[in-house]
Amino acid sequence: MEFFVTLIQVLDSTVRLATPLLLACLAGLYSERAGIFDIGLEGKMLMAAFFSAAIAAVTGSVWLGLLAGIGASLVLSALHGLASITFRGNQLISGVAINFLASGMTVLIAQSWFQQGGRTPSLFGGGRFEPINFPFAEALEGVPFIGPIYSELLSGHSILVYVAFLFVPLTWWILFRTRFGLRLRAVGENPAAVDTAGVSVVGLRFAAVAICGILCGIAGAYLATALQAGFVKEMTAGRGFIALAALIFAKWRPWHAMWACLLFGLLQAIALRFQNIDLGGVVIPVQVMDALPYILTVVILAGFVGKAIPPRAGGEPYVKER
Amino acid sequence: MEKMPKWADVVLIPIISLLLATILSAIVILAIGENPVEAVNLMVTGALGSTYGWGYTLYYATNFIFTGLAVAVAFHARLFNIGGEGQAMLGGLGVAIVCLSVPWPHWTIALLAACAASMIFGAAWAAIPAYLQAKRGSHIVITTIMFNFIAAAFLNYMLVNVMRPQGSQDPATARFPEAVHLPTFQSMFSSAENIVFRGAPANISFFVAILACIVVWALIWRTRLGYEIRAYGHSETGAVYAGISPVRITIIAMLISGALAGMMAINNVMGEAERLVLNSTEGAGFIGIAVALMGRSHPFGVFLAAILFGFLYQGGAELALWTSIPRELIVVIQALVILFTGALDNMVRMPLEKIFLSFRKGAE
Amino acid sequence: MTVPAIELKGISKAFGPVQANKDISISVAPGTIHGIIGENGAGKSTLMSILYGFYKADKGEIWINGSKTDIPDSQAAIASGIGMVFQHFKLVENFSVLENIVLGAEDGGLLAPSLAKARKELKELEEEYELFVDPDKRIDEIGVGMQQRVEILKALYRKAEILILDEPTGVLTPAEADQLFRILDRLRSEGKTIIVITHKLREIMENTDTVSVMRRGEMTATVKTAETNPQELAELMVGRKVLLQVDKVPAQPGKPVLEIEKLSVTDSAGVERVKGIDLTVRAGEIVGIAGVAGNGQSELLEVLGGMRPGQGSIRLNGEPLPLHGPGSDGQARRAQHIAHVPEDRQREGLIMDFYAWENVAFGYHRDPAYKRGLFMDNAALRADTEAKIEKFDVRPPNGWLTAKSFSGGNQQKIVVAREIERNPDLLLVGQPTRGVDIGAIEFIHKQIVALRDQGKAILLVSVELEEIFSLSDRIAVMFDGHIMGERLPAETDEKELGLLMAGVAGEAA
Amino acid sequence: EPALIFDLGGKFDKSFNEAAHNGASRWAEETGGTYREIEMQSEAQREQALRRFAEAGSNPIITMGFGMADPLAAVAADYPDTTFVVVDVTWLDAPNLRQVGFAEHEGSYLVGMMAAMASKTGTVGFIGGMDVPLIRHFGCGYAQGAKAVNPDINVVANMTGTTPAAWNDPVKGSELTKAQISQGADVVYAAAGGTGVGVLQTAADEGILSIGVDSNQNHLHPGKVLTSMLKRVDVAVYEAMKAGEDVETGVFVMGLSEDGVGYAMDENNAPLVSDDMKAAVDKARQDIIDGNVSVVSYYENDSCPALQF
Ligand SMILES: Nc1ncnc2c1ncn2[C@@H]1O[C@H](COP(=O)(O)OP(=O)(O)OP(=O)(O)O)[C@@H](O)[C@H]1O
Ligand SMILES: Nc1ncnc2c1ncn2[C@@H]1O[C@H](COP(=O)(O)OP(=O)(O)OP(=O)(O)O)[C@@H](O)[C@H]1O
Ligand SMILES: [Mg+2]
Ligand SMILES: [Mg+2]
Repeated sequence: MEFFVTLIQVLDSTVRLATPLLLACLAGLYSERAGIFDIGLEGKMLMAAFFSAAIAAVTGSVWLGLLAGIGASLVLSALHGLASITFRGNQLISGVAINFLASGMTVLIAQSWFQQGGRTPSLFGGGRFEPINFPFAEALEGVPFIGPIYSELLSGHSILVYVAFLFVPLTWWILFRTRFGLRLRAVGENPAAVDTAGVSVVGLRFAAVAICGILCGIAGAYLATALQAGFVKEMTAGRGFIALAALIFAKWRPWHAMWACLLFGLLQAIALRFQNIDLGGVVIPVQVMDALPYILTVVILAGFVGKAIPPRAGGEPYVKER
Repeated sequence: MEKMPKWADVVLIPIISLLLATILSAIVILAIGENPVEAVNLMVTGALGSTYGWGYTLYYATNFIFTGLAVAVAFHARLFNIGGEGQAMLGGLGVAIVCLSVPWPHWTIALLAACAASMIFGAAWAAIPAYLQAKRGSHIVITTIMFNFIAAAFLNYMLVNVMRPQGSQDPATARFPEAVHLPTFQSMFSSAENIVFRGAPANISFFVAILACIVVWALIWRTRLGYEIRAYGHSETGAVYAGISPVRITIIAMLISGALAGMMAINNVMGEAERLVLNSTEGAGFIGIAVALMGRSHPFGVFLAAILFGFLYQGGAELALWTSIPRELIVVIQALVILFTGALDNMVRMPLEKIFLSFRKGAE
Repeated sequence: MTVPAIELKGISKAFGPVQANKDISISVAPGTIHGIIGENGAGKSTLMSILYGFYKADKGEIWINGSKTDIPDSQAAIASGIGMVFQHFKLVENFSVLENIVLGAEDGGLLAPSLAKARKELKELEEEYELFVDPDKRIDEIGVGMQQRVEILKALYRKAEILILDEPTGVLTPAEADQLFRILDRLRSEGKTIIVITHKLREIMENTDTVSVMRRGEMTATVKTAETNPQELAELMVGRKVLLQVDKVPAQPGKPVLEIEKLSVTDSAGVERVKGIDLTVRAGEIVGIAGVAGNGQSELLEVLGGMRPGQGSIRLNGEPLPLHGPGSDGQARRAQHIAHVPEDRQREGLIMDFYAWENVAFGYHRDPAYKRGLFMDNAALRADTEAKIEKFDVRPPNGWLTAKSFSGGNQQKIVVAREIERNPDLLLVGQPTRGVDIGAIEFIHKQIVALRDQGKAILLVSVELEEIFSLSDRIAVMFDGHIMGERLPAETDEKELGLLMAGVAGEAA
Repeated sequence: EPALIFDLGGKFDKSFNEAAHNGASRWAEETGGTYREIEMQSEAQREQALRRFAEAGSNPIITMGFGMADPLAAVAADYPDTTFVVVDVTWLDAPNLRQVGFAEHEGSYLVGMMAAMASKTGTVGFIGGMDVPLIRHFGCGYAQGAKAVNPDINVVANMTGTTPAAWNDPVKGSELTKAQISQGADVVYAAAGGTGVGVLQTAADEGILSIGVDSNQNHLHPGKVLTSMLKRVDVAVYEAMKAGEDVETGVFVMGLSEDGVGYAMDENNAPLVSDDMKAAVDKARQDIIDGNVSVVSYYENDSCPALQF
């Protein structure tokens, strides 16, 4: 029974930790499916985390904070679009620059705005996303097995968690059942085909990059206003990169992305909850657990889970005139 | 036909890009309510106004030369090594092991051994991403980022569980013995009545870095290996045609790159801290990217760009010390430099090409 | 007189320093087939891409059916009833045929109704024009001929009244090409206007109503097909009298130099491209390999040149050579005295950003002659370059220019000079004159024949039947990874080779 | 002009460094004096910062945390005319060094008692920052206090990490708190610098009590923070600045009797602390000062009688 309680706790924490990964991963999915690689997910999330917390702290409204976070992330998206679509620059370098820009700007602005050493004031009340409790969650708590699963694991998360998971079927539907999805996938495979079919490559790619910005914005806002109560510097802690790994693991497919993010979330939850793990005499040091998501990423990239073929036009600017 | 003369490509474009980055930085400083002129003033006096300031500027520059060269060599093979940070951390581990485990009679021998160790450790850390890129096509950008995180965890384990002296609370190694302390600029250039570079960490490694620039230059432009690296970097299909093995070049270029990044440790670990601490690299691995982009991957350009960033770093530290501008301003400037010299290169290039083209049309 | 379906007035277009189209005017009557011919790089594709809104002209006007029309992008072109089949197809490889046809011409936000409607209309179009394709197959599962049908259906589905085809027969066998022209004929009879770009004078003569000739970015003439002849067209194309045959003495084949047995090659995607072929090339002869592009010729050259591994056996002067692992890469092949003029000089044969003198060592950079101590002997290299530039008349004669600053013909001269001057036992040559003007073609052909006359073995791959005929002492035809047969040039004709190229087996060689 | 070097975690960690900041601001307000300050961003900067301030003539130079021990050992001798002050270090040997330590175990003992008295479940939690003897020292005193009230009490203890990053990891603090709650804890004590912000936040969200550390953190979540274990770093800094260049060197340890440690009472936690609780804790305080009760120090023992780490 105690094992079951711990399990539910760990899974509960998995859901919380997988949420920002999932949002960022889906963000990357839109962008990369359209042929724009984005290693700046991290930076966009960080910027969004800061602005959502800052605006929520100043206005006391988490919803305004969310909007601000999305807006900030969109600005960086626009920059990435400008560099990689309009000026056909190197998408990797642009992503690296955006990550640095976010990491520096957040602290700089936070310091000049709040003078709290690069953080925002703590959020409380309407400045944070509160957990949503499902109907009868309390009443069912006592029921064995089903009770904890319903009221601990499924109920009691912030609304953004549910939004993130709803985005999985929605993304699948958009991608494979709508005109926009068809064009989006086509532009990541062969932009010239889209262009000669009379559809604007630039427009589609900017749209994809904008959606990516919105989702990163939500991810950042979730970190600062739901998972935590305020911004601290570098609070994204590499999640953008893990989301990218999850995306490759998922081979750019929405449902698989969800499972990949849950796996990484689980690893993080285990690393957070347990220190040195004793496996019958062999002690796994905490550093190994901390590094495990990264190690796993490398293993995945090494193709031990089958070759992941990225969208064919990915990473290359669409150049008509050399 | 060339669209532009070469000097425009290697001099004019970087200068314009840098100018744009500077203007935006000034706007950022204004926006956080500080005076950019004063800030620049403070940075210049702090970083270049005294031998002390120069001692720091050159110390940082030494780090950046190594990491900048590392990124540049990889760039020549069209590999984007973001793993300089991790490779430099591992280089530090190699230096620490060498300095602590052998009773070296003199610093000169210790320096040679430390160079070798830092290169081997740094190269080893680059080897796995290199192998995965070459053989399995795993994207080197992501694997090297992952290896930075893994290096941090590994170093953490080594410092906390293995190398921390008994009873110390700090996750750091013991101090290195007196015998392996490297001569600093202070000891090298001071006379009895005139003490220069007092307390500054610049040390003999700076000259090792200059030597590294020369060696890398000769390697890339004068040897057959360099020829193959450049050829592969320009055209993979061409390399295959010429019998240049992409696998071999990818791995060799990354090993050299990792070794150069690792060598940074002789400066910051052996020359400055004289023990290995967590985070000893302080982001120099990433600055190497900006340095290589600015320096157009040429050792001489890398050298100049490294001095520039050394100045920015030391100036930025002075700002943090004497004003309320956080050190992160430097990260922002670095980001802007990468953005303009790297990603937005075409923004400057395309109009310039037009101008040169119309000049030529006019001349015809 | 009827209003022209298309009228272009004063179109100019520059790509950086290259003036691809210079003040071009042309007018096409409705319900006709109009041909455009011109050498490689003459600007044909550029002009048509401007008409289709793919590129934007720097200057000039486009008139459709008598009214001035602005065509800023392909959408506008489609709206004006223009459809285009590009030289390189614009299809999404991992989409189905149906998805490719619907892309950009959907009827609303949701896919399902669009796809259903397209399926129905496709059936009607197929039956009307006998353009049969399986709508649910993925593009990468069907052959190039089929892909071309998809492209044509794409245009028809968008109700194109004006259809542009850019070198449609380059990828087709002669039989497939005939079928294509039958379809075009039918479209014309329905009143549609068709523009066809091609290199092949025979196709022009047989199928078009009028023809325009382009040279070096300019439109040199537009004539009625019935009132001209191939010789005149060729002269208009090149700008001087042309010699269509290479002078050469009959070959004196000696002992076998290259012996290929049961050679198979699998490409990186795991598809078998060469399927157990046997072939011998003797000293002092040129063996030409004919075939439609994509039937394994490239892979054959690549294996012999050490660019990819293979299975089976090859012998050079009786010595077996490894086909994979050590001793099978490009360096090893050069050491084994095999030289290789690759099919694509820009992607393979040269490093476009290297100086000419650096390119002269490309592949031979580990030669001891270019070595001094630890370093490369750049002075020796530059001296060598000067000699080669002089001998092969490379223009401009400046070793300090990067490869990309030379024109296509001069780039090819640098490659040929490097390979031929090595004095190899076996020379592999792929598409030696693609994108090269007539003058340089003559020069390069002479060099190849001279090498043969020194008693060397030469294996030539070309998709141009004319080139095969004029150079080869023996012709082998490849289809689908097999050698369909060997013929002597004097004892065969284009027709027979065409059948072999289409996979219709003759008697075994 | 004095200088103050904050430890990693920054001067607004609401805890250890913020206490130092408060002490320095108080001195500046009272005297109108100015001081230089810098926040460490990474381990590698410690020595540089020391040298920079020393070169610039700052005196005394006040530094925070045991991480400064090693750099000080290297630097202090180079600047014999400068006096350095270090908080949380007591084992160095240098003539121009003022080393200030605190009897954290005594203060933690008192808040441990309060935790045990406030707990309804019989389980209380301890969340440490970086796993070093100093933090075990806190935890050990806390467990002894709790057991003094209720010998059967269950004390759950977790550390956040093994590096200085553990001082500033609110997410992990929050997750550990949730874990401890699931193990039945209804009072948690966070001795974890900035990480504690996450602990206190989660405790408040989940409706259990928490105990702050170093600074008075009762106001962070009024009515949800039982008390805070005060460590008068602010006093140490204030006094060092006030004494100026002539600040006395040597080793100083501040315990309950010197008011160097204690527990915080204010209007934010007044409703949570009954008169009985207060009386019991005050009595224990006096007993410790009088020597009637002795709290085992983890430092001296290298192990803890009341808690297994
Ligand atoms: N996208 C482009 N960017 C730059 N230059 C180009 C581009 N496309 C074509 N060119 C140049 O414009 C000129 C004309 O090219 P174009 O493709 O129109 O020739 P073409 O007549 O179709 O030749 P081919 O028979 O080889 O298809 C050439 O010099 C070519 O190098
Ligand atoms: N895509 C391109 N980008 C840059 N320069 C180009 C490009 N295509 C052609 N050029 C330049 O334009 C000039 C003319 O090239 P092109 O290949 O059309 O020459 P050409 O007249 O066909 O000569 P040749 O008969 O030798 O092939 C050359 O100097 C070449 O370097
Ligand atoms: Mg063409
Ligand atoms: Mg040409």
